[in-house]
Amino acid sequence: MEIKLQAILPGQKLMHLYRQMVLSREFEEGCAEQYTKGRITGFLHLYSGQEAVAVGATAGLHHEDYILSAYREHAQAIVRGSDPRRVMAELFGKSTGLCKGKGGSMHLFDPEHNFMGGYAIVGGQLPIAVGLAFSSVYRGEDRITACFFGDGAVNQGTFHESLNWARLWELPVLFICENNFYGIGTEVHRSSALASIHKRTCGYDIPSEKVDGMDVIAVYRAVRHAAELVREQRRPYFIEAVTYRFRGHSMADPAKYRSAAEQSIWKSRDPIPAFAKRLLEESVATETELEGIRRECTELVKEAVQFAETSPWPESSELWDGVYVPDDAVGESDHV
Amino acid sequence: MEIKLQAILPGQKLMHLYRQMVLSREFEEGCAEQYTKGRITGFLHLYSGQEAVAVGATAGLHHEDYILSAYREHAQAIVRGSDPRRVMAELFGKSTGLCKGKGGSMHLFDPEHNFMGGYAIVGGQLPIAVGLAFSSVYRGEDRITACFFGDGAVNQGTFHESLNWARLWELPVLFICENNFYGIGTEVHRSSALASIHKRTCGYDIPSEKVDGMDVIAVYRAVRHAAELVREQRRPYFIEAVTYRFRGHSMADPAKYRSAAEQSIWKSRDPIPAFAKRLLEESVATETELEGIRRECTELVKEAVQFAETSPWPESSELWDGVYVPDDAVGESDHV
Amino acid sequence: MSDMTYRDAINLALREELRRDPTVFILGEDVALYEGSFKVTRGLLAEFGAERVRDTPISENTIIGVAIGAAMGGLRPVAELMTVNFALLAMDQLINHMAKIRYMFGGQTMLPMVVRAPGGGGSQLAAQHSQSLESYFMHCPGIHLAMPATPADAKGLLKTAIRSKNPVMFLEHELLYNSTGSVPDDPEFLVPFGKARVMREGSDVTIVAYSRMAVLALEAAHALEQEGVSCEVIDLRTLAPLDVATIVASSLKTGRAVVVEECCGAAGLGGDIAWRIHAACFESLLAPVKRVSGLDLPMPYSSALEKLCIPQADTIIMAVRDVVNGRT
Amino acid sequence: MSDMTYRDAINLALREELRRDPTVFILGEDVALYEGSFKVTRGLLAEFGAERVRDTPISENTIIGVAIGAAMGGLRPVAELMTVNFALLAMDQLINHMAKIRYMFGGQTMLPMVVRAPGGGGSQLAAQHSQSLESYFMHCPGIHLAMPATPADAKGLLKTAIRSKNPVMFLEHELLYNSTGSVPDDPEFLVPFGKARVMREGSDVTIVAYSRMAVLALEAAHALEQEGVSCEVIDLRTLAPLDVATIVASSLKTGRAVVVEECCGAAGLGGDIAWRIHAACFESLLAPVKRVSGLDLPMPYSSALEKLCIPQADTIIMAVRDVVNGRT
Ligand SMILES: Cc1ncc(C[n+]2csc(CCOP(=O)(O)OP(=O)(O)O)c2C)c(N)n1
Ligand SMILES: Cc1ncc(C[n+]2csc(CCOP(=O)(O)OP(=O)(O)O)c2C)c(N)n1
Ligand SMILES: [Mg+2]
Ligand SMILES: [Mg+2]
Repeated sequence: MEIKLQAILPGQKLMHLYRQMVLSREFEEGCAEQYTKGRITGFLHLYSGQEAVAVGATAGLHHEDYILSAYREHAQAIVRGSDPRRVMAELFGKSTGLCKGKGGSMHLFDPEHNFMGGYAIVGGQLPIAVGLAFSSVYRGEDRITACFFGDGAVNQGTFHESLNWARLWELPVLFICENNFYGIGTEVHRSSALASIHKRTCGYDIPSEKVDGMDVIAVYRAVRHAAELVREQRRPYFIEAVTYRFRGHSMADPAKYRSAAEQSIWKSRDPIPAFAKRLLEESVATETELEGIRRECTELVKEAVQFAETSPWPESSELWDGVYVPDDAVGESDHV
Repeated sequence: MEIKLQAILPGQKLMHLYRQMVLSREFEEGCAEQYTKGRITGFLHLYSGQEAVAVGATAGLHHEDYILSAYREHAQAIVRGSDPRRVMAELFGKSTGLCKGKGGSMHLFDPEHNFMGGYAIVGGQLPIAVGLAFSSVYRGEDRITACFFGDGAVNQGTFHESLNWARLWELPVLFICENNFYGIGTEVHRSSALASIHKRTCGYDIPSEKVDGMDVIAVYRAVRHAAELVREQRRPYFIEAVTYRFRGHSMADPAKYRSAAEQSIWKSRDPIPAFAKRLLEESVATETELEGIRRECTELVKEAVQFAETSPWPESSELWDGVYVPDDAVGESDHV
Repeated sequence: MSDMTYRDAINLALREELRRDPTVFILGEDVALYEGSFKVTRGLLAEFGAERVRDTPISENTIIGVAIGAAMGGLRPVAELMTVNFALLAMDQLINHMAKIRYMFGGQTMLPMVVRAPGGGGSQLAAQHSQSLESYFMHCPGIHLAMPATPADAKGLLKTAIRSKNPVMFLEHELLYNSTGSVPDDPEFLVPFGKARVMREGSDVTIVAYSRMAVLALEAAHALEQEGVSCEVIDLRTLAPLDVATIVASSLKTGRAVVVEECCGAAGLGGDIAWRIHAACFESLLAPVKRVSGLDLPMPYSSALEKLCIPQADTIIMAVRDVVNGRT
Repeated sequence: MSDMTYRDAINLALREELRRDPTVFILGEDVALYEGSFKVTRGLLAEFGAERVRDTPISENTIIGVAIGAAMGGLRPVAELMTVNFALLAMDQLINHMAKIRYMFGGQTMLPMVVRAPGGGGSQLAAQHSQSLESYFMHCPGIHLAMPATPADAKGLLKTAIRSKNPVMFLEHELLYNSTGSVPDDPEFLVPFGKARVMREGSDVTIVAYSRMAVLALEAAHALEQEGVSCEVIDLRTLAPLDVATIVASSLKTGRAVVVEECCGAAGLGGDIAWRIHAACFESLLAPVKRVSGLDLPMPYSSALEKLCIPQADTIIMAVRDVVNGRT
């Protein structure tokens, strides 16, 4: 028997989760459109299908907890609180972007919301997350660090080194593997000797669990529980969230390596309508309210696009900003 | 009840193992002396105490099986068949050395004996071992690849990547971790979250076992059995050989981080007298025979030193030899 | 001769060498089923099967290590790093191992292997995906470094690389994959290493370049012709071995030189080349050797900024004008 | 002023900065209990405890990654790589991350961190343990690169590095650890980055060097004085930022220059510096700029061969003679 939603979270918070998932989806689909129009360039990796992970996980964390992710991180930043307009502007390469146009889609960063970055090197964020967690312990802070990465990242040396280190130094890191079954075109069982990813933590004495990444409430509960353990025990924990990306790896990928059947099974588990259905069934929301949220999010994304479109390009004078911190002792300064 | 030695191996072979252990020890102690005299330079990592591992393991392999090791590898090469004189000459930096004076103590290589190298980057040999094993499979050869490394190497990314890969591609690699409890001055529980090293293979679905690395027969039996499995099933296997180095990490290390008590317990388990005792008890050998072997080995090492001492230095004309293979298509040649 | 893209020329070279030599095999992330991130290995899995065209985990250091071991075991691996940026995860195996093994083992083994990697900037991929790391490999003895500018060279140099008994870094340019040119059909067509190509003869200035920079240099030379400046354009083809003789002969002839590199200028390979020209042509140079380099900056994402960081035909044109006018 | 070794000067700098700033901490393999492979961190664990002087697993890439994260979290990590050769296992975190994070995140964070690493050849440690990798770091924008030649500079530059808000590679020379010199006692003694030191004034030739090469250059200059050749010796101290002004001013004055680098010559940083001299002093140079570089070879083990690969005082002397005599 499933626990009722409102026994888990108040209605308002549940609606917030729904809204965040819808906003994430709308944002990504908006990006796809802008990419097709040539306004977003570079690599564009969309999150559609995986929303329940970012939304559920973020809801299970404190706002001062650090979050790091890979390059499929628009939703993670927005859900954390980053302004969708500034995220879109970043993707357009405009100076109003979250990173002033320096980072682009793969490198969002928003310290105000303790979103400590999107990283484009597979596995690169893991050691950094361990270091951030160490800084919290060293400073006597109560925060934990949540680090997202994909199923493809688990075979990098950094995965191994970071898990070992986090456990050895007893650091509050919550590792969250978003297992969407593919690293680009390579299915997980073709890259991992042990395809059941959460079992790979046995070599580090790190407890782990698998959670349904298409169920925002399941993710929320697992992460909230795990985050509490991590915070109290000052020890790492590992969650494998099983999910699926509805689009190709990036906008350049037609994703022919996945069968139509496989895709349609997963689409039938789309986390957004699934959650909507529960909200309606349990009378947390009416269809009109949900519709209102959807319209509102569409509007927000439109605004974001317009903001990005009308924002100025970075001036060439900004080119040298932000390489070094001006630093007298070092005898060199930049324009920051 | 222990199985009698001669039920495991014929007497001659047992004596051979004894002889190899003694030769290894004598060789290393000879090196120490030459280092003190300034004739051997650079880093010098001695194997004294760990002989049962190299000797037992090598006896459990076929001669065409590849062996790779780290930088504490004199004994591994010699036991495999490398000429002690040429090994010593290499350590002296002479042109008659195994690698013509180019490699030194840390980089022995003897393809004639399928000894595929000593490597000085901790963990660096593991991926190479995986590749060699792949070449055997690709060529339809029956050989396996045995790869030695230390307890300090297990936290390198290469350990993880290599184990995963070997299992994923089903390659005949026998991983042999020589756990002597220390990576330089760092005890294993201070570097590994899970200090029981053989348990770390659980994340790769690789079977593993722990063996007493001070008992040459135990090592021999474990490796022979494992090698057969690896050869037949074409799958990796992992052995942790628990052992101890009697000297410091290198000749530069007084090894103050180990208590006298700890050292004396391990010295009381010295694999050479322990094996001698069994050989005598089970009447495989007489004290006179063992003494003869010891004298013979001392003599061999003396000869090796003399050979090294009287060998010529490499000529400066040899400097450029062996960088590139002369190769017309590439439009460049060297002097090889 | 057939007209084809740089991508297809590389694909053809791989295909011909896979056919020719059963010890050649391909490994890398998504090279088989997915046919390569840039589709360079298209069709190879279908033709040669999963034994010889092999997908790997995302484990760059081990991709190179496995290739090293396989080469030591007598095979001829052609490893693909999805982009050269990821070579930074494999520097241990590339620099500490691949480049040194033969020498440190006294010449007793050889590593006939190729590491292919696309690189370069210009697609708004930002700092972690836009690097030009050729100086790192040129700076490392024990390896060869090829960087083709044209489809024909892409084919001919790659075939030479695969047949070579030495490790070769083969750096392709992402923005050249769709460029076209005519390519010899002869399956024995090889381009030797260490022989630069004079792409265009000229008398006023020598422009030394490689890979995409050679293409831009040629463009610049055409434009400069209109201004009455005659440029000799040298495409180095391989940076190691480096064809110093051709560079010097041309510089002696023209008396002026511009060295173009896409990588950052600080400690960039262009400095070495420029110095060689200076040292060899000291008496003949009419103006200081000029360098055109990538800016010493991590690559910014925005197209508005990115284009300022990478040498363009215009930047080369201005540099040539400066050299001709004796400006520094 | 106190006389002390280069090793002790570094130890003192660490000690003073650990005392001064509680956010400074040290991490690395065997830096605490074992007190460092070269004993540079001797006594620090005893004084500052296991929270601030921390042994790590043998996981170089993660040592740097953890330092990056800690710096982003507001600490001032000083990471030790046991030798610079192992930086090749950490190039991903050093080059793809440490050097780029601030820029790619739009200047919104900073990484006040130092990576210390001993390096250089000359102890018969063979190919994998004898590298001089400074060109790799100088070639990477986003980081500073300091390479002290003397105990005083070792102290003053390291203190500046630790106080800097930017990531600094701090490369020490293994053969200098036992060298001695007088070192200011003042705990506020800092040596600024980007200011080369004229170690010795002279009028005939400028010798540009750094780290141990500067010590050898000074030795060479003393010897050359006997021959009546007056050398000005410049110790760069930091290669990034590079003090171009001092190099150029001296070269303009003397009209001749020799650039000494311990690293391999091919695509070595000496090329960049030599070219800068050429470009800035074109009219004034009396002879081509000469380079003295490590040979383009993996380092051989044998002492008989190794010494041929590394610049020696004698090699520098011969180079200076060549420049003075107008030989190339
Ligand atoms: C070190 C490195 N190697 C390769 C790549 C190219 N690459 C980008 S994403 C990717 C697959 C990653 O898959 P996964 O971790 O499962 O994340 P997902 O894309 O599924 O979110 C690869 C190989 C990279 N960015 N970095
Ligand atoms: C990548 C790398 N990091 C650090 C070192 C320095 N180092 C040499 S040996 C060693 C300890 C290795 O310990 P272990 O693997 O247990 O082997 P043992 O020395 O005990 O035989 C270290 C840290 C190295 N050679 N390579
Ligand atoms: Mg995935
Ligand atoms: Mg050990």
